[in-house]
Amino acid sequence: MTAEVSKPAPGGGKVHLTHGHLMALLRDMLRVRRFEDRCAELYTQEKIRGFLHLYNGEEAVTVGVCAALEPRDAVVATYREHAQALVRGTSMRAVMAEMFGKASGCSGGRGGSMHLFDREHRLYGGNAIVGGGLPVAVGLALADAMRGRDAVTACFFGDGAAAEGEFHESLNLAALWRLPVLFLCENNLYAMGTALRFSHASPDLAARAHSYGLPAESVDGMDVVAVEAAARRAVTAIRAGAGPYFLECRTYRFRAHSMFDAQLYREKAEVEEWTHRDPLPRLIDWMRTAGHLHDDDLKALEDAVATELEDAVAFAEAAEWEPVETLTRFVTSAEDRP
Amino acid sequence: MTAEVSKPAPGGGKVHLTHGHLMALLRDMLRVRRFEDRCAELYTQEKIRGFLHLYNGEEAVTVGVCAALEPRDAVVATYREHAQALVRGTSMRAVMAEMFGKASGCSGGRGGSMHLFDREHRLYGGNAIVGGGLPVAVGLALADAMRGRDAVTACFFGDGAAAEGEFHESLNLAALWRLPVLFLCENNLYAMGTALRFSHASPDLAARAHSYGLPAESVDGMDVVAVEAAARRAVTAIRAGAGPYFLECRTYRFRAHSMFDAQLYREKAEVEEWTHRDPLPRLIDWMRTAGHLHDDDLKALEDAVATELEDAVAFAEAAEWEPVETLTRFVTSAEDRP
Amino acid sequence: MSTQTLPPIPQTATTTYRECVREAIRDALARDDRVFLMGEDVGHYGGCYAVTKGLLAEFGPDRIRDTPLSESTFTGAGIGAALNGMRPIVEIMTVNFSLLAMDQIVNGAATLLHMSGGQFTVPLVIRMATGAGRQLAAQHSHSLEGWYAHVPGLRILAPATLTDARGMLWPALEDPDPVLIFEHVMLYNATGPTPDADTVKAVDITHAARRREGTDVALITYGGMLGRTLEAAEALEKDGISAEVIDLRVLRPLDEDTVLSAVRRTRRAVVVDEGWRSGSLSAEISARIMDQAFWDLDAPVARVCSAEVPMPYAKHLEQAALPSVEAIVQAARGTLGKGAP
Amino acid sequence: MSTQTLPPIPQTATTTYRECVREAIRDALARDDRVFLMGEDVGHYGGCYAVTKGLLAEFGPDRIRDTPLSESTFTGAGIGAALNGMRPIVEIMTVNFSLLAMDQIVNGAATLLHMSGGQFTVPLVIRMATGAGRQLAAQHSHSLEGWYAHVPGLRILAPATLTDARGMLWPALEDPDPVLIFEHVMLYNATGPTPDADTVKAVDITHAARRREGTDVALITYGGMLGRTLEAAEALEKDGISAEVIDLRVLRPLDEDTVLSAVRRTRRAVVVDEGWRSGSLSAEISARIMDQAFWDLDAPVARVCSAEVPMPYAKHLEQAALPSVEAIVQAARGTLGKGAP
Ligand SMILES: Cc1ncc(C[n+]2csc(CCOP(=O)(O)OP(=O)(O)O)c2C)c(N)n1
Ligand SMILES: Cc1ncc(C[n+]2csc(CCOP(=O)(O)OP(=O)(O)O)c2C)c(N)n1
Ligand SMILES: [Mg+2]
Ligand SMILES: [Mg+2]
Repeated sequence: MTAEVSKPAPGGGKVHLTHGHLMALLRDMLRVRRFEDRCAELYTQEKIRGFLHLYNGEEAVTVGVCAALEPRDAVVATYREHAQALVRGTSMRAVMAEMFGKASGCSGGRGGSMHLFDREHRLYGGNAIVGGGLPVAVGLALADAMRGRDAVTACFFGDGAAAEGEFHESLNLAALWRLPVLFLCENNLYAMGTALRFSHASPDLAARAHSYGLPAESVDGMDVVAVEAAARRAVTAIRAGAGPYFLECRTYRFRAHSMFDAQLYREKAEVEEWTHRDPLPRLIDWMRTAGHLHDDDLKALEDAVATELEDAVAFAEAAEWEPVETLTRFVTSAEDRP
Repeated sequence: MTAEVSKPAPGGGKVHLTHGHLMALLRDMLRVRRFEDRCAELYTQEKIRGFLHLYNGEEAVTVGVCAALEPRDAVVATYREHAQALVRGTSMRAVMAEMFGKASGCSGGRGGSMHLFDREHRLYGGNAIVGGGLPVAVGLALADAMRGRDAVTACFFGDGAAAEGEFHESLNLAALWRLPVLFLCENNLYAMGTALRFSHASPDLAARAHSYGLPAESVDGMDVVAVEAAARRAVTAIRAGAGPYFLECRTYRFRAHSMFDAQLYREKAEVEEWTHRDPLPRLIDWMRTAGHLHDDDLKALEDAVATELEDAVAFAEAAEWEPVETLTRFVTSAEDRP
Repeated sequence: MSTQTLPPIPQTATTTYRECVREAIRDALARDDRVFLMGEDVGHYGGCYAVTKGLLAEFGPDRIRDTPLSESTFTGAGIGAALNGMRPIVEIMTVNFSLLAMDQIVNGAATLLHMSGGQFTVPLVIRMATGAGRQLAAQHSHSLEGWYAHVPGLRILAPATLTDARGMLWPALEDPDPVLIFEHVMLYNATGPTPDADTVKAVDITHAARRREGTDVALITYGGMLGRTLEAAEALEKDGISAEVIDLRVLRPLDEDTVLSAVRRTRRAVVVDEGWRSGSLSAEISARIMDQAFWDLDAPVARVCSAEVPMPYAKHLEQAALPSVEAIVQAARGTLGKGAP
Repeated sequence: MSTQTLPPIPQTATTTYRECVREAIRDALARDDRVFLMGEDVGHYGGCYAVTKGLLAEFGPDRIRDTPLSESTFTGAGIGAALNGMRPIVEIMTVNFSLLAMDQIVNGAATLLHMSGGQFTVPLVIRMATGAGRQLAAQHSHSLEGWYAHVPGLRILAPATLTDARGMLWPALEDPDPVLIFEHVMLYNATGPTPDADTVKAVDITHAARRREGTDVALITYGGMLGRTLEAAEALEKDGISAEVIDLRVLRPLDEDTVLSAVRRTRRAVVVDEGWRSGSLSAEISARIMDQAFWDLDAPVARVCSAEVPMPYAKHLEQAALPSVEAIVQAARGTLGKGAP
């Protein structure tokens, strides 16, 4: 872990590295990792279908950011959003049931992996149009600003999305209107098979964002505490009325882009190199060294996660399908009025 | 005129302020100004219809830029593009006939004021979708680059257009592929009735462009020689293989946005102030002071322009309408094959 | 809704379509503080078709928001604001520019309720101008509202009268789902008696309207073509042909019953649609009649649409491209087996 | 065109639709050095549906261009390159994402020839995937090609067979005007005999094809629905009903003659279209038949389309939303006045 993160962050975004807090971070990192691995298996077993985008390697980004958010804050995510749902509070049962396409999934089985929604936890999707979430996040924040609500909208998107026109339009509009949006770029160096250097004339995404007049910084996205600290700085600034904030989280995706990907576009050695920076062992090692984690703690945590996961899979397996008769439900609200 | 413009521009873009060259610049400035004024009259007389966007006040931008271009270069412009057509070589007759909607107009009467085209002079429109020309310019330049042709594509657009997503996408793509595009922002401080400060979080458009890694500069768009010098620097750099270049020309539109505009959005005093910087008297005064212009030269020039203009109006008046039977011509090429 | 007192409806005897739209917006802004208006030049400029003139001064910049030229993002921001408790009215200058926002509307606004399994409604209203007639050529003149009428999850309105212009906005804002309102550019200057409060209140956003009764042929149209269609009906009357005129008003979901009952009575129909013929809404109307009233027809349904050409600038060409009164008359006569009068 | 020698067509006995598309692209790249391919992940990744695998290695990065995620701009760049002498093939991953480029296609590519009074042609080919069946839910599964078929100035192709997948690209590139090619996602794995060179050369981009002869009813379809429609025809055969199957192939301009002549012979027709029913291309087909073959019909034209719902993820719901073989059979029987078999 980097040194600066244990200091109070400028602007008040201090990370309290208590044992409990570290254990909570680790727990969420594990929940996401194990969930994703299990999804890969279930995909092979054809329990999960469609496009499945996994988050392995990137867990520290969502876990770190969400640690800096409050329940009243909103989240907009991409099609690679299992982590955001799980960490913000959607039950693993509801997420897994959604993967299975079951009625008790968090989107009623109509969304699938790419479209997780959870009104209770203010998760506004799950958007499979690259860049499509940014304008929506701007609007969510606009409503909060107009209503004088103290809420931040955290908007996740990839390095690839930053090439879309909506990136430009949304950063500009949020900055122009000083809206409480936390723009979170999950820079994993690839948009599908297109390396960042083939997407962006200028690879420094934080500098790009900065040119709109937003505060912008880059953080090591493989270091959950660094991410949390940066996110706290950002959230503190936003809540203080500074307008939007841009945070680039430098990370890496360990798995293929989706389940249909031969990964011809990157070298095994590069993947290998990044796995040495795996955020999960990194957190575990650091906690061990700092005396925050003992073998039996870890074992207990792993067991708890495994139990939660198997329960979720069993739940999803057993869950009901939405009857075909309700196919055209939720097209308009009127159809759902009795 | 600013002092530096008579010096050789860095990178070889030297403006040769010979008498002949200055007279040519003045002539084009006058042609555009008188043409625009006459169009306003003709609009009131209902000879010209549709949306009519005039260029008064901005003449130095197009005249200065085009002085730095060669015939082999391409131009992409907006709906405020009479100047580009006239200065690049489209005959005033053909432009005026287009305004009238006549068959001998440069777009066969099908385009009107917003859609001037001229294949011979490589004028690719006339685009009435704000920002819509930028991607097309990138493609024109891509073709030139792939074919190894030494041509620059000059792409004009407004400050308002710079807020569109395509601005971002196009600057990025042109910079990424190092394409020979000269991006010319005609910053007249307003997009219709929306002042720059209501459009852009960060008003420094050259800085915005610079963040893509393009060379970018701002120039006084009311000073034709300064514009030419800057454009020469840009064109020289582009021809040398530097990739795209961004030039912000700071200018002002003296007339309403179009003929339907009460101009409620700006103060008379502001307009007044800018008229003191009118590029036309400014050039005239400077040429006089420098001994490049005598009263009879100016008189002769004005007379020649008046003659050209009246000839164009008479031509347009007398020109034929396209017969209604040909309505669906030019929908696909096949329909025009005999 | 947090209802406030209504601003007085101006008691002038006559008004314009433009003023009706403006009054509808004013009314909504006054009635519900969750309503706000956002779009290009809606504020300082007063609206590109002068619809929103004066609203910035009356309601202030928080509720009348000039946006940058960023159609996709301000439309998407409307979705976000709607998701989060507001009732935004987004203005897109014309349907032509709405193509830049089409992804947000089609892949976003229209799908969110369903994709979220019913959790999130998007109570967003998008207004835009449509249509030709002002010599604005090929990038400002098309009638693409039929495309939006294809999309499940959207409600599509086309007010063709002053009363509808005045009355449709409020129920659109009350609809929990996204509603698109198309205002034909040639209607803004239309003048007529000021709609009274009761009539306005009675406006719904579910039914087509019978604008004229007739027995020989049903002329089915909407929006900017209503005027020409009524003119055609008058002309037919002089020839002894009694034409019924149906104004669709709601392009999605279509009020099939009103259309079919007219066709069943008259046994002949002409659809008049300013869109390009192939794949226009007129095709769907014809197909619905085919589906459900085939056996009631005494003649094939005729269509009068725009010529399939990007709209030319020159006035005579533009007018030649649009459905004319004569063409409507001719088509109607054709269904009765009569040639030109 | 600067014709080079053709690369050998692989002489394997069977091939896939995917390989046919790839061969068509290889062939075009080899034949004409003005041709290049540009789009997201066409190069290093090998194409999101693996269509372009190997092309980067074979033709290099100048001609196989991975673009940033900027649909509007790389499509517009295709227009510019086409205007300036190249023959670009732009790949947009799916029609759903093409909404981000719709302004460039509709307001740009389709209008330039006309707006310029015939000066500028846009010899651009845009390929995209369309359709459902892979559980990709509401933002990746829709069939919006009917929208593009509404636009004057565009040619719209829907290759449904291996031969068409192999043969349509070259004439599309030879067309001086913009051509959009829609490849249904469920066809990529379709397997069949490798089309031979003569058959490929004979492929045109103007005519519909009769895929099956029949006398009792004409089933009219295109693209991804051809398979199910042929299956339905087989099933009908077993019931003693002889169904003709017409594959539209070209969605704009429609080959009306082939459609009408089939309908005139069979006197009954069913249109099968994966688009949402209201406002789909099926409506235009039905309306054309209404316009021109009404008196030849013994029954109203029936339509079998997708349910009007954003495509749900769950497989059983997705399949329920799509036109099924049973629904086609039922509709065909309906036109013959027969109930369920
Ligand atoms: C508008 C659009 N274009 C293309 C795609 C196909 N696509 C899905 S994910 C993806 C890559 C996005 O990369 P990035 O934004 O970096 O996110 P990551 O997948 O790396 O998390 C692409 C091209 C899409 N879903 N939407
Ligand atoms: C995509 C699009 N949105 C809106 C418009 C309407 N419109 C025409 S010109 C204009 C202002 C553009 O301003 P700017 O780019 O600064 O150019 P200027 O008119 O000042 O030369 C607007 C909003 C349009 N034509 N296209
Ligand atoms: Mg990425
Ligand atoms: Mg401007």
